[in-house]
Amino acid sequence: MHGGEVAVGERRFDVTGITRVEGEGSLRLAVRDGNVTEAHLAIFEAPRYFEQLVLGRTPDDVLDIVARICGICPVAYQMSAVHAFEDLLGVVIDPSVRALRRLLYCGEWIESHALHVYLLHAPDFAGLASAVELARVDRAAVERGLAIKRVGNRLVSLLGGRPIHPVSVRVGGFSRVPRAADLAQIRPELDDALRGALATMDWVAGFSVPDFERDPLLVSLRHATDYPMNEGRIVSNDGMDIEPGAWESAFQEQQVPWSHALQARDRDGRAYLLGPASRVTLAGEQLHPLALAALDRSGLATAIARNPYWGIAARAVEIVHAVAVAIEIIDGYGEPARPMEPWAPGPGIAAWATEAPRGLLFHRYRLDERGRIAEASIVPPTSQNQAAIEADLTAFAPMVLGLDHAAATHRFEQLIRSYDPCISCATHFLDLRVEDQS
Amino acid sequence: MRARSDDALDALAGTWFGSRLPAHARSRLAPYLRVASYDAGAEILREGEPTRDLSIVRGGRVAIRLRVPERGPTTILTVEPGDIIGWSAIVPPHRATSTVVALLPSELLLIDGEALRAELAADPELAAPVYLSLLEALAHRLTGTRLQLLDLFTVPGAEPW
Amino acid sequence: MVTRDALMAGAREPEAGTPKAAATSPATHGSDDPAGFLPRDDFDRLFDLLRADGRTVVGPTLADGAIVYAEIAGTADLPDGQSDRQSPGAYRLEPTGRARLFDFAVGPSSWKRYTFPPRLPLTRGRRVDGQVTFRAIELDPPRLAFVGVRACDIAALLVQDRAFSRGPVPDADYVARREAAVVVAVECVSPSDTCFCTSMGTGPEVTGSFDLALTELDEGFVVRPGSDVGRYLAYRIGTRPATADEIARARRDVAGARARMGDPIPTAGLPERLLAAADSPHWAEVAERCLACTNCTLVCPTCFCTSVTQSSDLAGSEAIAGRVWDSCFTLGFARVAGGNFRPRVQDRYRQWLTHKFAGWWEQFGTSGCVGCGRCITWCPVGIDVRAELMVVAGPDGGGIETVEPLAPVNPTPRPAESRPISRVPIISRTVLVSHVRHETPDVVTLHLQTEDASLLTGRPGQFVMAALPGISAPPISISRFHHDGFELTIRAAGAATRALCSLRPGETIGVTGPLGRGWPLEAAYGRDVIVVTGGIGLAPLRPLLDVVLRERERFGAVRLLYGARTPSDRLFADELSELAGRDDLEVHSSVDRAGPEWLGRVGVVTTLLEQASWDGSRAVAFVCGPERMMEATADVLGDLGVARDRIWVTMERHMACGVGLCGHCQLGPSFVCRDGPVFSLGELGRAFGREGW
Amino acid sequence: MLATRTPTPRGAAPRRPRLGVVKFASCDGCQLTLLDLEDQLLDLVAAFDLVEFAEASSHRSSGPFDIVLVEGSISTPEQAEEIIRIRSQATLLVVIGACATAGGIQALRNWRDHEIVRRAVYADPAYVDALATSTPISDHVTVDAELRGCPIDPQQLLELLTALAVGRRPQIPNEAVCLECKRQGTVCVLVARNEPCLGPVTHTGCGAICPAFARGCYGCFGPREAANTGSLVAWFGRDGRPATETAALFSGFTAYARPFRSAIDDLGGPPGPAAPAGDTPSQEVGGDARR
Repeated sequence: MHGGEVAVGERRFDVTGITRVEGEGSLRLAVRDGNVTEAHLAIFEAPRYFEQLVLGRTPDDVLDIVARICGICPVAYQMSAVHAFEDLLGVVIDPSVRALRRLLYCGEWIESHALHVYLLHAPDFAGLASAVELARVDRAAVERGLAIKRVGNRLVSLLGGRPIHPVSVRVGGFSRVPRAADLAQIRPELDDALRGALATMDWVAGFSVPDFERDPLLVSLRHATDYPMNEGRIVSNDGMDIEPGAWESAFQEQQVPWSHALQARDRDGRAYLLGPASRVTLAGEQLHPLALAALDRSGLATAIARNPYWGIAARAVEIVHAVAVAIEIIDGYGEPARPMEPWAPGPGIAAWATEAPRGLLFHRYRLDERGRIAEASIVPPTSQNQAAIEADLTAFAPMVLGLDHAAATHRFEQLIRSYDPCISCATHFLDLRVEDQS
Repeated sequence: MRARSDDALDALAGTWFGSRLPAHARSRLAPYLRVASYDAGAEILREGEPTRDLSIVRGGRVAIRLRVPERGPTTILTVEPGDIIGWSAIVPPHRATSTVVALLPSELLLIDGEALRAELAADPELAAPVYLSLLEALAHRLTGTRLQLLDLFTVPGAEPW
Repeated sequence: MVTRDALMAGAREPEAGTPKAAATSPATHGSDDPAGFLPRDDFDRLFDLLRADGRTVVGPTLADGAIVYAEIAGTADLPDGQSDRQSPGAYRLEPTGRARLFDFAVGPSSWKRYTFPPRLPLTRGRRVDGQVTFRAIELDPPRLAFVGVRACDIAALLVQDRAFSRGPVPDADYVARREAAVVVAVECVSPSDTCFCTSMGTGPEVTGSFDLALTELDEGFVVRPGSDVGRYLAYRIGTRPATADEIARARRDVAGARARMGDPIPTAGLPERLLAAADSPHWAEVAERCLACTNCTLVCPTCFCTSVTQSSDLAGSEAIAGRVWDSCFTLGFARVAGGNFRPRVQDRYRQWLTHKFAGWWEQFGTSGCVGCGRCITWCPVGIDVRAELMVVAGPDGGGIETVEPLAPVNPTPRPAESRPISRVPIISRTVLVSHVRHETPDVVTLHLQTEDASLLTGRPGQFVMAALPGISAPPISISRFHHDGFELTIRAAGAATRALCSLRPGETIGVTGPLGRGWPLEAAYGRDVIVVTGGIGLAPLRPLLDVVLRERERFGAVRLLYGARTPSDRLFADELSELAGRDDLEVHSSVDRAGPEWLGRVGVVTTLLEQASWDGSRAVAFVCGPERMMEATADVLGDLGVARDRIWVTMERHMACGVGLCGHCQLGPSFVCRDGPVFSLGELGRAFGREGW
Repeated sequence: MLATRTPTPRGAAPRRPRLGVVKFASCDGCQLTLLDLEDQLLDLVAAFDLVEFAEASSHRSSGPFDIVLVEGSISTPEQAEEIIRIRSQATLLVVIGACATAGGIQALRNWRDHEIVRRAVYADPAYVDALATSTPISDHVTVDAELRGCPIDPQQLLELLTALAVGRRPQIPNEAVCLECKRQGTVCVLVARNEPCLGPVTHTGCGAICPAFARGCYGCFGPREAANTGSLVAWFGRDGRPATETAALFSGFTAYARPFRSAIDDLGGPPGPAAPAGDTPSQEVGGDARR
């Protein structure tokens, strides 16, 4: 980042280039008499109109297309869509296929979380500009992170042909399923990754974070037997509990003048927070025992819910969970009788939500008589988190406005990064502007 | 300087161009033949100016040049003994299409263009072989020029790497 | 235990002839051994036996809706009761309703995958501080057993034997894999609609070059040993003598297959008709349908073209050169720096079909096609070679304009070929760059030092592949021989040549060679010598001039005609003026354009020949330059009375291996690298100066 | 090349090429591919001076670059200006991925009325500033090299960077996917199962993934050299497959690249709200669903 010039007459910060958040946009803070009068998180990602691009396409086409919304979490988009269609069309998938879907999702979680923890966020806690610099002071840590990340990519490649935009997910199952022997190959790497994941948890637990607590409305899926991923009901820490397809009954999106991304709030207009912190808080009991133990060891269970900076710890816990679950799925895997269940196209409303690495991802489609998409609505986690981030920044600002410019900026950067806003599901880099209008 | 015409006639017969003409045609041209010598570097014709004579190089080497403002004078062909220069003396508008310079001390056989045109117009018996030789000489040049156009000795289209 | 020797003897049965030879004796069943019988229930014994011999068994099995060749454990993996329905562009599995294990034709895979793997690492190269080392990667041929080899595929193996093990430089990896494989043939009784082995004379009867041949009946197999290995196997399995009835039924089934196929394409005279159809308008018509997708060449069991791949580390110090299946249908296949010899799909299709059905006879003494029909079934748009052949070169002259046939010449015997194979190792030898001379703005001469005898005894006109680790090795003509080394004169035209041009004294490079056929100096003894060349083309002729001047008395008048783009592009300018000073040869040179300071001739190099007074009938001409320039020169030389057989030119084509194995440099019936690069116009026939060749 | 063009005395370390990574309209998957080279990442940042890569480093640069990798298509007025600036700063401009080389999936909007599209997604389009079309980088500036794919292949990216570092021509083959499919021994899904597959007309490089996963190639690497779409389209249609299905097959991530684009036009355009479902456009685009 570069410090900007100070204009005469008013105290004004102008900072460009808060990086290592996955997106392009800006934050404008207006401050009068020490109080934030305006906090606008704006997203400038060039619009790509995916909800229009899928019109007239078949459900299987949609699986290929929506993956392209995000290069970080393509599996999430495929999962929300495929579950929505199978739910509408009454396709019952083989238990082994269900396991493979979760395995695929685990791969994405591992890759995405390792990317954020090691390459994007951790450098902040060492006051460094990038993982490259981090590697100079702690190469072992970065290599550990890359090794974990690689396993995630390998899982996705094994099941879908490549780490980004995998090709095998189809309505009814997979175009091809792996043989048990194929999956067994990756077992040793997963064992290493598990050790690495546990080390990661201890590593991040040692970070020192700013003392900033608040009590946000947390929302995530919850499932009877599994930690929230492909399935579950939408729940919140104030008692909400609804069908995943009923998202629109509880939330709504609205456009704000300062952003290309639509903001979501609940029907009472309240901002809410999605993602690892919410999942760990609302469904922690479903974490894999190894992950739960690691969380307890860290003693951060409650802090994760209250201090956004501990999002990095929540991700670390979920890496442990995803690796451990992947190992269990592979060890228990038996090839399904057939990779894909037959199904017939039909009309109706298909709606579903799954847990992307960054939180609840809701899809809703209306299919016409020929079973083609007539209408689509996709609500990514980051646009849902936008309002909560703005609220947190507003609450956080007074704590740092006293600091010198660079320090204040660094804190804002960290705070924004702690939510891991998703590349191109949302923003590109943040151009932070803080104005004191007093 | 003037040459004895039979002397010049032998000279004409000795050239590649002249040897292609029947004897009767050569003798018809004899009266209009002159021999001229040029020092190396001497300008024989200038691009754009009237071409007074059809010339046959008898000795030495003359360069056919074009002006390329940004590159200076560029020799595109040298004419060796036996071959002709100044065909524009016969073909309208009778202006030189290029500048001709003697590279080496050169001797040329000159045929007065105006007189030659008159003879050719008057006598098909003479015109036929003369035009044919002329055409042959120009055809050679044309084919040579085409090959030069291909710029065969360069390697086109190198990649950025 | 089977010994490798016994095994080789089996794979090299004397009467293992060309595919054509196979057809001559359909009834002769490979060997005089009495046929045995193996009940189906005992069939697994064969697999156990082969495994006991330490072999991996490869055979037909079901996968992804087709019958493919893959590693199999035993009878259980075979496609029991399965057959295949095939037509142009379509393949479907079909249950037969009878419990047979080999009741199908051939599928998408062929045995070449195992004798000629799609990817193969060749050499490992290192470059540290400008010093290179190359090491061959160790061969480790797996001990395989092929079970279920059809007659057409045996023929295919024999064809590839000729391509890979009978040339001047055998492919060591292929030879090792081939010799390490046991061939258990199974005669075909269920040909598909795309089969035409009967026309190509390769089947369906299995007549030789197998270790064991089986013919399937409902209750088991009639078994015939074809080698010591086969006899050993038959003995160990414990076959009982086959009854006359069993043998009769086996023969009847195979005869039935032959009858069903008929003789779809008359092959008599096909090569000649095909060569005569070089200008058929039909090539363009096929190109409208052809996808140039390469499928036909890759499913073909005899196609053998490869490209060299390079993989290096980021520092560029460690690199591995490998070989990968390629195809004459790709654009890059005939590409050279700054050009491409077969840009159009119609050129590529013509090249493939003409080579397959005609060129192979010249190159290997056999047809390249064995009639397996794979290219028909697996063409994504169902192009049927049988139909195309009949249109373009049918016995009725099928729609083609009759033109002077492309002379299918066998390049005259040459010293290059008589050299022992060992003299041309594929692995590069390291030589030292002792001196670097900048000839022109983009041409550099490297003086290379070596004590390697084979490198010092090359002939004028030969070339080497000059290799730097991680960078493809281009063919470079030797521009002078010294007692302790040689020179390479290189123009920086692409990445590889740029890298060579940037070498500095003290550094080393790897070279393979000398390769190819040099200038036939003997042909010029007692005759006038005329050398016409242009640009970089002077480099390969420089050693020839060296010899001619050294042995001046052997030759008549010697004339050197040299053309260049501009005065500053003239190679070896000082040497040229020195030569011009000699009284025992004429030197004429010319440039295409010049500034006023140039007092020499200007004009295309052929103008140096116009008005020439000498008589060409006594002359031998050596010409090197761009193909178009050589054409123009050849015409003028012809006018001067130089016979076509005495006009020698050197051809440029894409070369990846330099020894006739990669297939890139095909030119009519010849490999430019192996049979050339020097050819007489008589040898090239109409292959000289043709678009798309 | 960047090393060999300016040879440095032996011993002396050559200047590390300045590498930039920038993006326009895209999903970030292609630049993420650089971070997905886990095993080589640390060597790569040692071989190159990574001066601009917003996704991975807080150090920023607006140029100059020896090499700049450009991801994404041009779809806003700002982007149309920015790419010209970047070109002026780059010695070697390499476009990576289907968005940058062909306009990407978002180029499907080039067949549609942008206003309808925009209104459908945004309640108040006034705030949204976008061009009516999504176009490849080569429509705006000269491109030195390209890596195809949606996303690009990690190995091809590594090959490109390695070749640039070593000074040889990158081996980026332009033949059909079929060649790789056959090398791998994958059974042809088109011939054996009549599964429509774009492999024969599609640029190789992906590793022939889709057929290996038992489905037809959907052309995400775009048209190959001499792609004979006409012949393939005719073959697809021979047994009565509707033109709309074939059009949909081409209407993917490289739809706007010729000759795929022409094939789609010939087949009646990409699928869309105008599809014969009897719905009226207003319902089709479902504008009010967004409020």
